[in-house]
Amino acid sequence: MSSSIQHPPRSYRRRVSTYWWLGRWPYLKFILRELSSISVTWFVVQTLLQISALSRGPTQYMEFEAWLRRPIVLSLNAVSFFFIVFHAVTWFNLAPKAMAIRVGGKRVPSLLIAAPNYLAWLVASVAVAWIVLRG
Amino acid sequence: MGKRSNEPFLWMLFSAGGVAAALLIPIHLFLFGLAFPLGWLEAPGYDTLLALARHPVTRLYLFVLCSLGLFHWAHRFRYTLYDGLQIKHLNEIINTLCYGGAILGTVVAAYLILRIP
Amino acid sequence: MAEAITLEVTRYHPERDEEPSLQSDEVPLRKEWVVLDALNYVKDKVDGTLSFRWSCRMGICGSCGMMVNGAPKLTCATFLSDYAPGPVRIAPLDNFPVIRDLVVDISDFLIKLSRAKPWLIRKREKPLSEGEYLQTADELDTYKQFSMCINCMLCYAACPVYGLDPLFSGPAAIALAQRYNLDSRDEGSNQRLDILSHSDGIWGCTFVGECTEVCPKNVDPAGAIQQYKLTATKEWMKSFLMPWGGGE
Amino acid sequence: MLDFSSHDVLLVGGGGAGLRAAIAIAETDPKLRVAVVSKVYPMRSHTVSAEGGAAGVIRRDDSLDEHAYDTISGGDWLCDQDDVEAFVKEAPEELLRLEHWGCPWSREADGHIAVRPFGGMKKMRTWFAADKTGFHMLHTLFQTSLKYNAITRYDEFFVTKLLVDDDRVQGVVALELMSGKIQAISAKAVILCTGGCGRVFRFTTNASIKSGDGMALAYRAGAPLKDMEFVQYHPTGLPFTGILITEAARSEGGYLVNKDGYRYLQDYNLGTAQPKPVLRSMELGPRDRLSQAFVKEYERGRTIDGPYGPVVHLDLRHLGEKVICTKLPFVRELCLKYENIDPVNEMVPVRPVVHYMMGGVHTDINGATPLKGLYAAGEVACVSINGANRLGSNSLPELLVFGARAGRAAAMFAAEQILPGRQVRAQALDEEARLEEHFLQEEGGRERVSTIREEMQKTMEESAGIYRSGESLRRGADKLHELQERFRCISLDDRSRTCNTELLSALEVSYMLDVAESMIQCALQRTESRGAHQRTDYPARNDENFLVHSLVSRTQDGAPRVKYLPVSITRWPPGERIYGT
Repeated sequence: MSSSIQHPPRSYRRRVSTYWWLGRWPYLKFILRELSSISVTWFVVQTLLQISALSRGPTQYMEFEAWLRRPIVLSLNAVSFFFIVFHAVTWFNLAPKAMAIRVGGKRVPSLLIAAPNYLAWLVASVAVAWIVLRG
Repeated sequence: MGKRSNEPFLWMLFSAGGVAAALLIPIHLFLFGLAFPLGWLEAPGYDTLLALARHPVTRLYLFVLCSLGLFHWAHRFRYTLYDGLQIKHLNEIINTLCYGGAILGTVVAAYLILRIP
Repeated sequence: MAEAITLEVTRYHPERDEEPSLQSDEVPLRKEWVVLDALNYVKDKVDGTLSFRWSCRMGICGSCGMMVNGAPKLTCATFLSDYAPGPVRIAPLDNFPVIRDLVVDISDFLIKLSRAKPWLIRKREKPLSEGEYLQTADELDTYKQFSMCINCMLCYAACPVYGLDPLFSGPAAIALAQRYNLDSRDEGSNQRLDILSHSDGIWGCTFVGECTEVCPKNVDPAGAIQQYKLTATKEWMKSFLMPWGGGE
Repeated sequence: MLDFSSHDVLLVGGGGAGLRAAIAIAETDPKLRVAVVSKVYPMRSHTVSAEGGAAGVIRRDDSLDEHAYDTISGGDWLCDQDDVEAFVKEAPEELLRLEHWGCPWSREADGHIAVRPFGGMKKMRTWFAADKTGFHMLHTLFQTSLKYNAITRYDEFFVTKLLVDDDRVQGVVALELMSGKIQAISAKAVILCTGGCGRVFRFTTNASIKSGDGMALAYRAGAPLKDMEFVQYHPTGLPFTGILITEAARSEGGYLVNKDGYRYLQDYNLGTAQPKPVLRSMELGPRDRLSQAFVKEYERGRTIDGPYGPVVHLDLRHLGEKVICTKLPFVRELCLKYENIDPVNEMVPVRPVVHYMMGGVHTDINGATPLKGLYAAGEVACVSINGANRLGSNSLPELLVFGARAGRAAAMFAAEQILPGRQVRAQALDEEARLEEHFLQEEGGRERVSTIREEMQKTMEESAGIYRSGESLRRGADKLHELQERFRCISLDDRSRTCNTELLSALEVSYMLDVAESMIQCALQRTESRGAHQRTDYPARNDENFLVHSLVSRTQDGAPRVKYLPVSITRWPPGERIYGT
């Protein structure tokens, strides 16, 4: 490998601020997107509590349902829902970048890759809702 | 240039978790976290739910969703701590916390799901 | 349109200053002027000590990248009038050590670029007498976008991961490695795998995506990195499932 | 402060020619230690701006003789024909080699290299990578150069002097721009690859770095410059910026029209207006003729008045969006970005703009100058294959062919040399003292660098433009002499060492003044009109007296002196240049 001769003089290295992600909107959006993973964990914890209550009997499950109706839990779930949807939208929109799908030699346009994702989202949601609600 | 990292495996779990979370969690959270407690929709009864939950396919589904969701969180949260708080030098503690948490959560999930009567 | 606009230029002189400071200069606001024209006006007419790099002033040599009002830009392709009434803040590119004023040290990138082996690798070189390697327009199109990188470093300035961890290979170097990986004439992707899938390579990227947003040539380095993550994962699975011979 | 280093072959300039030469040396003899000294990072070099393409015969209906003839007649018979023959023969090989190194050449549907027509060429033979050919060539060369262990780069080092001892060039003194350190780099052979000097003019397509550094270095060291009066104006530059709109825009079918929408070139002996492009005709005529036609059209009052002087229109609208986007994407990008004009729907204002120096450091077919150990290749050199007017798309293959040739020749020369003499160290110390005293410590100066540069550029445009006369040139010579005097009283705002770009500008201006003087002197003494050199007081070509190269050297007192050298005519006797039939 070739090499380079340089004697760089003293230089100034700026320290990145701890709050760099507040500086520009795209960075803040990025951090919020990453923090959506906390909502995922919150959902998992809640689901495991629900399974546990379900296993222990009808009374315990009613207590769990009452807990879900508490304002604090409701607001937590509302915020989490917002973040999860944010996660879903950013995830589906970025998917085309990660996949350079080529058909007949031409790259499939981003929109065509993103569209099936949204369709799958819709189908999965309807399926889950139907299974849960049909009984 | 150093050893081949195990990042591909972690990234795979993260991605699978990301897909599962994006496709499935919104409807779950909407139904159980908002629509039923607020009375927008009528919640299914205890017996119905228990019948649904004890079905082997549901058990597997719930296990996969919970476990992948946790590994998705572990990966993202680890990098958010690295970058957002600039504490990459604590990476060993962070990794243990995140992936350890995900493994522990997976074990708990398996236990709870198997215990459904 | 106003007659003049104020530039707030970051000044730093290592022989004298501990930290950068701001200098304000009033320059004429002309509709055909780009930010670089304003800087040249200051250098030629007002203060000859202002230092910055520039050359082609047609957006292809990649010399004149700077932060304009906080965003990385090629100053030869950024109109002054878009920032009226001002002031316009001009600073050296983020995430690089500042040598002086608006000049940053990019030698780190050149080392990283070399490591990514950005040249065509063949098992057997074809003699010239056998003519060219055939390549269809579609095969060309597969890597063409990544070959458009002018090394202007705007993507590094936009990348928080590089800012926080200077060991990270960074967007342009990975995109250029991927440019050769995707070239139908190249057979060297295995040789690039180790360096790219090293923890300082693609795995450092958290897909902020700003590199792609600021790229003046639509190279999409974020896409290159994500695509390579997929490739590296496939290779990892291959070597995991077939430890005896997934190498080729 | 003074640092020393030593190499076998040293390249000054890291553009296309320099990198091609460096690779040639590394491949000729891997044991030779090669250094590339460049005032900018190599990928910033001006090769990057070349747009249209690179000529090399590959099609069956074409022949080397036809490429040679087009080049020689395009150069108004001032080309050395044996050199041209070698050039056209090696050009396709070099372009192919670049393909093997990964250059993304545009392709035919079957995967073979595609070619396009170009000005003054009778056949389609111009290889292209969309309209960023120079960019792709330079980055391919640079990235390929990275794999050679033998190549050491001195990035952002500016050469201030050639070290000459025993009548042999033995290295250079260079200023490391970032640190201000002086570095003496000794070498057994030095190759100049610094490009042209378009910046001696104000309105030019050339990048700011093109200040004739190599020409001035050679000239000051005693090597003669050749054919410096031949300055190419490219007929289509954007007003104000001077940004180049490639000839490919016309070869794809663009029209040049005057204020009445009339394709005026048909009035200037360049053929008849056909809807489709016809090779060697109309818009595909040679650059000198097209630029001259613009001036005549202006004199007839048929150009359009723009805010930056007269323009004509380049009309691409009939090509349609698809052709423009696939074949000329950069043209569209430049028009949109710098003129706020979309060539798909609007006509583009253009005017002739200084583009290329046919002249340069006098070399033989292997890039060797008359000064032992000194070589030159690319625009800085004059071999000469371009004669009095270069054809579009010949300069990119030129830098490959002669970069490689100079590299190989210098490698062979270096292999036979011993280490540099002692004098070199003393000279380097002197040079360091000169820079220090003259620029950084000088008291009482009052001239600004930018003022002298602007006056020089104005002088050159007024006295040595598309049309010159004895009177305008004499005025120019006087003014340049005055500027040389005033330069002695230069005063810098910036007296520091770190990244002193004002010092760099001053050194560049001093180079440009020398080069400008040599141009004016050559132009003054060539009392004929040929190719790009058009004298209003001597409008005809005069083969009897001037079928010769001008060779200009610096005398003891610093003034230029012109001598003449016969043109090598082998197979194509001088004839009339006929276009449009």
